[in-house]
Order: sequence, then structure tokens, then C-alpha cells
Amino acid sequence: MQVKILAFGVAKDIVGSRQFDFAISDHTTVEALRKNLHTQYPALEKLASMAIAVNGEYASDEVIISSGDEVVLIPPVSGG
Amino acid sequence: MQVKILAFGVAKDIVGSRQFDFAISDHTTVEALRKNLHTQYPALEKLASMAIAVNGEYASDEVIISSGDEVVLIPPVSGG
Amino acid sequence: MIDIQLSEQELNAQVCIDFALSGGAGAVDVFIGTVRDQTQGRKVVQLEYEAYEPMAISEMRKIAESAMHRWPVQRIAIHHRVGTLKIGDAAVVIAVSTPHRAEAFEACKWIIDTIKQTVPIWKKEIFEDGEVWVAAHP
Amino acid sequence: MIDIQLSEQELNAQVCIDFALSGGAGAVDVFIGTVRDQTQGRKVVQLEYEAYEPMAISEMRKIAESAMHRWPVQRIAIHHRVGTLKIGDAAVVIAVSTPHRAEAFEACKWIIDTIKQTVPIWKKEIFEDGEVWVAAHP
Repeated sequence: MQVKILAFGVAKDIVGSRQFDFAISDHTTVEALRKNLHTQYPALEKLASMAIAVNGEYASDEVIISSGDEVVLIPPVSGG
Repeated sequence: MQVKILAFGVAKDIVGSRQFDFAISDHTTVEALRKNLHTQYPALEKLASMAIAVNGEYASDEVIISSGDEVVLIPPVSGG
Repeated sequence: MIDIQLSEQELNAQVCIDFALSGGAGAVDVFIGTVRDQTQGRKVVQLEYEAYEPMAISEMRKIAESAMHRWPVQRIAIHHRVGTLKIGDAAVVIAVSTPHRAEAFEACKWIIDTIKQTVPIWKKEIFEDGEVWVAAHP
Repeated sequence: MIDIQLSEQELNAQVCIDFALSGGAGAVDVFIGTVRDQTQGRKVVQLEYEAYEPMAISEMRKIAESAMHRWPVQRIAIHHRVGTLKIGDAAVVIAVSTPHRAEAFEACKWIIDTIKQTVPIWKKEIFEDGEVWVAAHP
């Protein structure tokens, strides 16, 4: 299935756009998605951290991504 | 000699006026002045503390009061 | 009560203070984070802040709610700027009111420390000769 | 730079903030102490503040100077009110600017804690059925 992914900060610069579609198999976990993204965009692995949010909440590694989820790449935050 | 004393806060209420003249002997220290004031105004001794300032600075017990000094009674402060 | 705002407009500290004061508290602590003109000696021209807005707002609200559980806080305003900021502009204003002062300082400091750790907002420093996403790389 | 004021006029937090910000600091912490409507459950009608003015100003200046020695503080404004204050009025506003935030909180808290210990200012709480000089008696 295809999942829409939003990217912010340095992650947007690495993937080249704010939003992109990414193919994943059914029952893909956040951990597996992160590995697939690292393969596709090796520069993501060089970041100090990269959290993934699903539907507006930080998602732990074992969360399974469903069709229609809003998936967001969250490189190290630097607000304030 | 006579020394002019200013009183603030509860000390003003106890001595009955903002400013009063008080008779002291030459070479009276701050400590001795405090004792004399306690004799004259026993309610001063009931305060949580009573510092004495001489010429705009907190004065330690051994400071000697000179003619013309500005002497101020400083009951517990409560600014802020 | 909690007031969270994410805005491209200049922040107004007095608005946050008025919100915090209106609860009849005894103490208000206010933190203002501004854009400095240099980072480790390198001259900053401007900053660009971007946010994943809905989550940034919900994470700031969670932080404010946690602070209200941890301390006897009456009101919290958190206003965060996004977009292009000039040197000296306020990037964030936090105002916290409490009955007594010690908790106001503790809660306000905890809020800004936690914002910097968890809220999805990113800043890019623009130098005369380059730019960098702050904290992106180890 | 230091700005100390003792005033019978309403305090304006923004004036203190503007003074603190004008040094190009990265962080400003502001403390506002206001008149609460009750003390230990007893309803407060108003407060009267009096000061031994020249010494109150010199002691506040000493505190600000000490803070500038203890922390890398850029600017400090301390405005203290005297006279009759209504519920909700600000009695004191302190604004401290520093390059980094931790010192702003520490210095501002130390300043208000020290003001309360050493500056010759006294407040009388006026209740519906009496009045008391705060902290006068053990």
C-alpha cells in the first residue's frame, strides 16, 4: 500500500519535499518503516534522532501503520 | 546628644510617629541604642527582628552613632 | 486555564501576562526566548521556524496540562512564533501564574525545557554564508 | 545595565521587558508579584506599601549588581510599587536578560528572594476587620 508521509525541518530537505508517497507492505511497523526510509534516504540515518508521528502523536516502534494514517517524520526538534 | 530617628512599618506604629528625637550619650553603639529603645518602647522587642540603618546602610551592633547620623528603625521587611 | 497559540505574527508578552494575571494569582513568571545575533561566534542573519502545527499545538497543550498537575498552577499561556524571525524577535513567550512564587519559576522553567525536547517545531539559522537546521546532527 | 524604580504609579511589565530585551539577550525571565485577595483564608481589601526610599533603591541596586556578578546577566530591571495597592495590582516586576535561559531563571528567582529579605519595604494587609504589618511578629 501507499502511505503519505510529511517531512519537516532537515528531513524535508533530505527527502526533497514536504509530502511524498511511500510504498509499504501491510502490517508495516514504525520500526520497519524507519529502516525502509533509511535505505531510500541514507542521510536520515545521520540525524541525531528521527521520531515518527502517526496521526499527530509520537509513535513507538511497534505501532503498525494503517492505510490513511498521517505519518510524519520528526527530526530533532529545536523550538523555543 | 539628641539623634533623629526615622521609623517605618510596625516600628512607626509602636513609636507613634515617622520621626522622633532620642537622647543618647556620646559613643553610643547601635547595640546600646537598640537596648535603650527596647526600654523606652518594649513592643519593639516583640518584633521578629529589628535592624538599624545608619546613613542608609544596615549597621552592625558595634557601629558608633555620631551626631547628625540618619538613624532608621527597620522592622522585618516584607517587600516584593 | 490554558492558552496555546502558534502564530506568524509578532508575539506580545503583555497578552500572555494579562491572561496569566486574570486568575488572581500572587505570582507570575514569564519566559521570553528571543533570536540572538550569533551562535558560537557565527553571525546570524535571521531564523526560520517551521512547525507541524496541529501536533505542535497538542504537544504544547499536553505540556501545560502536565505542569498544572505537577504544580499548583492557575493559568498558563504559551505563544510560539513560526515563520521568518529577525534578530531580537521573540520566538516563544510563556507566562505561568501560581499562588506562590517558587512554583511559578519551577513550572515555567520546566515548560520551556520540555517544549525544547518534545514539540515538533524546527528552527533553521541563516548565516551570511550558509544555513543549518539547529540540533539536526549529532 | 540596571534600571531600578520605586513608584506610586501602576507598574508596567512591558517597560521592564523592553529594557531587558534591548541588550540583545537570548532569554528574558520576568517575575511579577501581585496582590492576592486572601491571606490564609482571610479576605484582603487592599495593601499599603511603604519604603525607606533612598535605602530601598540602593539595596535593590546592590542586589542587581550582585546578580550581575554571579550570573552572566546582561540587563536587570526592578520596579517596585509603593502606596496603596488594590487586589491584582503588581507590587514588583523584575526582568532579567541572559544569553541562555537557565541563568535567567536562577538570577530572577534569586533577586526576588533577596529583595524580600533585605530591601526596606513594608506591606500592611488591610482586611475587612483589621490590618497587619506582614511578617512583623514571630
